[in-house]
Amino acid sequence: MELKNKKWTHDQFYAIRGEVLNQWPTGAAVDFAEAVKYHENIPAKKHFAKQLVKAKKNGRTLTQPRAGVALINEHINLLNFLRTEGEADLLPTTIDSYTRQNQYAEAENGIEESKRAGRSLLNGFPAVNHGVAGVRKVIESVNGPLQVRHGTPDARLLGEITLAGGYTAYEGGGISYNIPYAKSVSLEKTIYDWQYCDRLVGIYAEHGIEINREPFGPLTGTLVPPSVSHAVAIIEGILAAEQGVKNITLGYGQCGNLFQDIAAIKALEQLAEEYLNNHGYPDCVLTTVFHQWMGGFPQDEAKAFGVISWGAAAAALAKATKVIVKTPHEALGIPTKEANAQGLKTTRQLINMLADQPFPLSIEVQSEIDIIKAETRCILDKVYELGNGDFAQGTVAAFAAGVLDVPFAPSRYTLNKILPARDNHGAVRLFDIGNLPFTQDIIDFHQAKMNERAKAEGRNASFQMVIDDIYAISKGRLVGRPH
Amino acid sequence: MELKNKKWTHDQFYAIRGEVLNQWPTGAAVDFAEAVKYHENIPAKKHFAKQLVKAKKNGRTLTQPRAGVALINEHINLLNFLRTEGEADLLPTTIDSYTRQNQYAEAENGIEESKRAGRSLLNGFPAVNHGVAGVRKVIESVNGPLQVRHGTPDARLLGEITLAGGYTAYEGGGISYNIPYAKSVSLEKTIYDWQYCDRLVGIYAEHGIEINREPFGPLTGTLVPPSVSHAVAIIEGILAAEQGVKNITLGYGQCGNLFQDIAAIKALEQLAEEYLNNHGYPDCVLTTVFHQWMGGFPQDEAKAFGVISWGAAAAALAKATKVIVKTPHEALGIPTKEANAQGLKTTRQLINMLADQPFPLSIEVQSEIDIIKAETRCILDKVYELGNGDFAQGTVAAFAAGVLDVPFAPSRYTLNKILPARDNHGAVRLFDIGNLPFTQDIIDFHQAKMNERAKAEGRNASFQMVIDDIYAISKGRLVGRPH
Amino acid sequence: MMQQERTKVILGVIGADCHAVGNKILEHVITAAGYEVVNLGVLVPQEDFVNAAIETDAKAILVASLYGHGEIDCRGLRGRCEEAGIGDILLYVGGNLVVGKTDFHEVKEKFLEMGYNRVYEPGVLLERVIEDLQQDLQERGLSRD
Amino acid sequence: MMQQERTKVILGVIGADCHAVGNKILEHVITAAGYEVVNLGVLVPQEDFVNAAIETDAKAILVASLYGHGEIDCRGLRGRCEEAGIGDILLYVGGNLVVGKTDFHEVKEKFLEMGYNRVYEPGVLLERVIEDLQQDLQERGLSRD
Repeated sequence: MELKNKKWTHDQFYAIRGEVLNQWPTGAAVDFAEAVKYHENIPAKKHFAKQLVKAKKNGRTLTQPRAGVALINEHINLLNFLRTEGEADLLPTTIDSYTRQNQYAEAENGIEESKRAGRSLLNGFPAVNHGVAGVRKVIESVNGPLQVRHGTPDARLLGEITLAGGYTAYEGGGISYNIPYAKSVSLEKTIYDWQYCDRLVGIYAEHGIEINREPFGPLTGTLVPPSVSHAVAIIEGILAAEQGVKNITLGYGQCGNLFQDIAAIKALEQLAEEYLNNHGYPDCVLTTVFHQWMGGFPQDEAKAFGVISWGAAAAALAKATKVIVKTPHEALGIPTKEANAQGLKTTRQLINMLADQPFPLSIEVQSEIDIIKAETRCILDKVYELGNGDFAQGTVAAFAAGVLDVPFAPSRYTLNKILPARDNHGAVRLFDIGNLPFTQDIIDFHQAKMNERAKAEGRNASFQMVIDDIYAISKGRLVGRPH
Repeated sequence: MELKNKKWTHDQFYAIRGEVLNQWPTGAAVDFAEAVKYHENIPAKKHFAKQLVKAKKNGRTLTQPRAGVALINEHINLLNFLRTEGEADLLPTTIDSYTRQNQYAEAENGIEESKRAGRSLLNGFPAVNHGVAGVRKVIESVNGPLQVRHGTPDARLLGEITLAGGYTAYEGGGISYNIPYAKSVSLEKTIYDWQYCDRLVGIYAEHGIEINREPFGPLTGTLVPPSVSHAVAIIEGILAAEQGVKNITLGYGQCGNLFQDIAAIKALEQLAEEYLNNHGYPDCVLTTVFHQWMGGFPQDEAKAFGVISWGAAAAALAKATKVIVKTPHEALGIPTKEANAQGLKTTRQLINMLADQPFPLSIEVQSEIDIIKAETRCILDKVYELGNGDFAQGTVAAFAAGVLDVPFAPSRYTLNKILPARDNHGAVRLFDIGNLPFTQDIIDFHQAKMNERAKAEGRNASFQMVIDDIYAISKGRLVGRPH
Repeated sequence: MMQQERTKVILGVIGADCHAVGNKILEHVITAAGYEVVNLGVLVPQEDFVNAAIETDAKAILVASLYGHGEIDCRGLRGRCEEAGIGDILLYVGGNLVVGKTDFHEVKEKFLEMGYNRVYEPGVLLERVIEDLQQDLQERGLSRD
Repeated sequence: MMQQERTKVILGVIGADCHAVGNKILEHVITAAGYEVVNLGVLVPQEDFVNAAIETDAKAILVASLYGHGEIDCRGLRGRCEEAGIGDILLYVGGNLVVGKTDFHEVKEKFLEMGYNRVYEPGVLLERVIEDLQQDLQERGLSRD
């Protein structure tokens, strides 16, 4: 196979489909024609893609938690609790980490151990093991739109089973589910495998079935500058659109500075529209997702509520289409369902209180938009150039060259040369630009911002400053100042 | 007595002092000269007035809870808990409601019943009954700056005892502790009684002892438009300054619209500086206090955390000198100490995360500042005119004429003709201007804002809209829209 | 409906409590429901409730207490009513009745024992109060229908 | 101090877990404390920890687990070490070890029983880990001082 950003033919797709469905016995139950009929009967109020379009039209920001447990009935109860008690607009099914690594035998073991222990020993729902019938039990027993959320480099079988099961939204992408989630899987492989997933969604679309696709915006979730994650998001949007995906949600993880966060969502929307249009995909519906702070949280629940609220406020003021919600247990691992509902309710209160308050573009927001757009263009245009006009090939080359680079990623396929840190106002900048193809103006801008902070703190920018910033919010501040 | 805004002579003051100290047996223990010596030994870190000045200089926003229980040791434990566990910068002593009505016998009964019940049956600390020695036990056992917070129309004896006991800050005022806290006490009487309190603080100042005075900003705490409370705050600031008070904190209760809330604090600061300067009090140190939402709260604690957080964010972005903190139990009555600490910690997290983020004046904030200032000037200048150049006499006349008017106040001495409601963006406006002496431009502005909302909701502005707004936040929204 | 036909209801915030907002809204809503409200406002002592009820021949007294002293303030009101010869008058009470977050069922029991007919927790829907009032008056043959 | 004198420590995130941030910071901090860190990164199976320890003659294995599967993933590592002839190596474990909010003391007991020498809760100060490491090595006569 030669990786290219080119829509797979049906022949290409079906040539490998049998092998995919054979990866685990439950694959045999997937019946595409029957699945299309099943989807045709999903009502709009339970249809993820349609609910997003509606929210965008009405200028609403929807709430969505993360949640998943090992067993079907427990998973259903969890989701219904988050819907009724947590007032969640959108529901997830978070997949367990064994499934994400295609370790279905370990997942099976986890299911058995969970049954014996009477509590979930898996950190998510092993949808492949539960199969189409198990998935449909969830779809039919839960009163809300459902999305698969995971972190799976090779998510082809998971996609076949969950979409045939009736999920109407599927998170992930060949970059965003590799670089932060794998150590030694090549980008060629994950982009190729995600072309399969996107093509599958595209084939559903050919049959009139709308399924939402969402690249994972926050990447490593740790001080990722907006332009770095925006470049990845827009590339994954283009890769998905090429395979026939029509309903795309692009995401961004909160950095914490209000102006930068609002600007990031605006810039993401504007740039994605522009690039999708200019590269031949004018018929995609684009929505945005804002992730509440993905880094370390305070252990204290009251303080965690403060962090959650600030994320909710930024999401609402930025008018993101949906917000992924954290919980007051964030620092302590996987939350109870009650804590999960609390995070949702806090977020709901903020979103509602801010829904009527427009936040017109101020000079500060506009100048952040300008810098984010300029940076993202530098990266995207260089990726395109390195790929000789092909974003898939360009992505592989760009990561090798450090033109695309993600801080703190586990993958060997990112150079890890860039180092982010906060500026004196808490916006995330780069104190080491690495090999990002920025103009001298932009490089100077980042350097000036870092110097301003270093001067204010009476120390040089160093890895210690980065560490301080990583732990700052969990210690109750935004900028990690020395004492 | 004829009420005048004129500094009392020592003769005037001492002529009635004996009578004040005789109101309850504990008054006999007040020894002014000894109290001055006691104050001289209070360290700066426990000195309320000094901590405010320091915070203003450093651009910090300090946190302060409300708290008070019947018995001395329990009160000490409560305050120390809020200091250590809640990380409160400033501490209160909230006085019980019997003491506020000078019902010291009932307060004594409450102390006895509390001892028997093993829990506080009073909603605050009955400082008069505990006397100077009891108060000093609190001052000496609590590690933080302490303020008396109450709601007492005649707070002369309470002031004598608590200031002699070592409190370095005293809340209240002749208008703000009458109109929202009394039913049939005349303004002449409360302004006169508060001149006594201010004069007492002034006499301390003459002896080199700095004591902070804070009029109660939020008044009835229910949709009070900024200009209405600002007018009262500035008048009380002037009345206090005339009696020799040098350290004044003026307050404002959050309305909920971010731009209006930031503008309100800025306008309050600017106007107060201007009026105090122009009326002959250029040597006062002015600070500001922002009260988190004083109206109805959601019963759900997670939602309450959202409301608290939004108040913390607004206080931090407005750069108020201190913020008075609500608790997740707000809807359910007086909070446990744990809930009180939670509200403080949520607020602390927000304030710290926003401390490094300046919020430059946008067009929206500046135009709110302009309208608040214009409205407040209309009221203040008319009060001055009605009093023939005397703000004390003018205040009495202005309330009688409805030139000063407070919505939803229990007092018979306010006309209660104005009716506030939110505009379409959630800012608090007036749908009935009452007799406020606004220019036609301002009246038109309010009418246009109300019409805009009424049109958006397809209904006329009415008392039902006001009721909807009063309950909106407790029901999870800012603007009380019809369904 | 003529004014003289309307059932009279006494409204007030008891004790040293000066929370006025709910009081004003309650007056508005109960009036809109067709009753004649005698609103004593805030800071109302027990005897004022009783006197007003006697003077106006009211059928119910609605006591509010928002500041946590309710337990002390509300005790003995039924006894006063009995002494004054209106022992069977409807007594409702609602608000933040005790200091601190307490189990509402315990609070309710306590106030029912004190002789109140209905006890409401904070945040109760005013429509429910109106419904209860109509039902209780009907049961006592005091309904307007 | 020459590189060959430095005590070697194995670092890795166990199982199917790919949380890399803490791992990178831990490497930085432990290196700065004077140890030689053999960082296996994320997604490390038990055998890789054991093999790396044997190959490098490491004195301690620091296992992280952030994603809640720690109970399944970490069980048996001591046994493997014993089988491989490094049964007395220091085993530390830390992170979000189980799914859901659990009493840490119970979690700690469980992991101590599994043969870990130190068990850390989320948010532990890295300085404490370094101190514990120095103390434990010293007690075993493996200290560099």
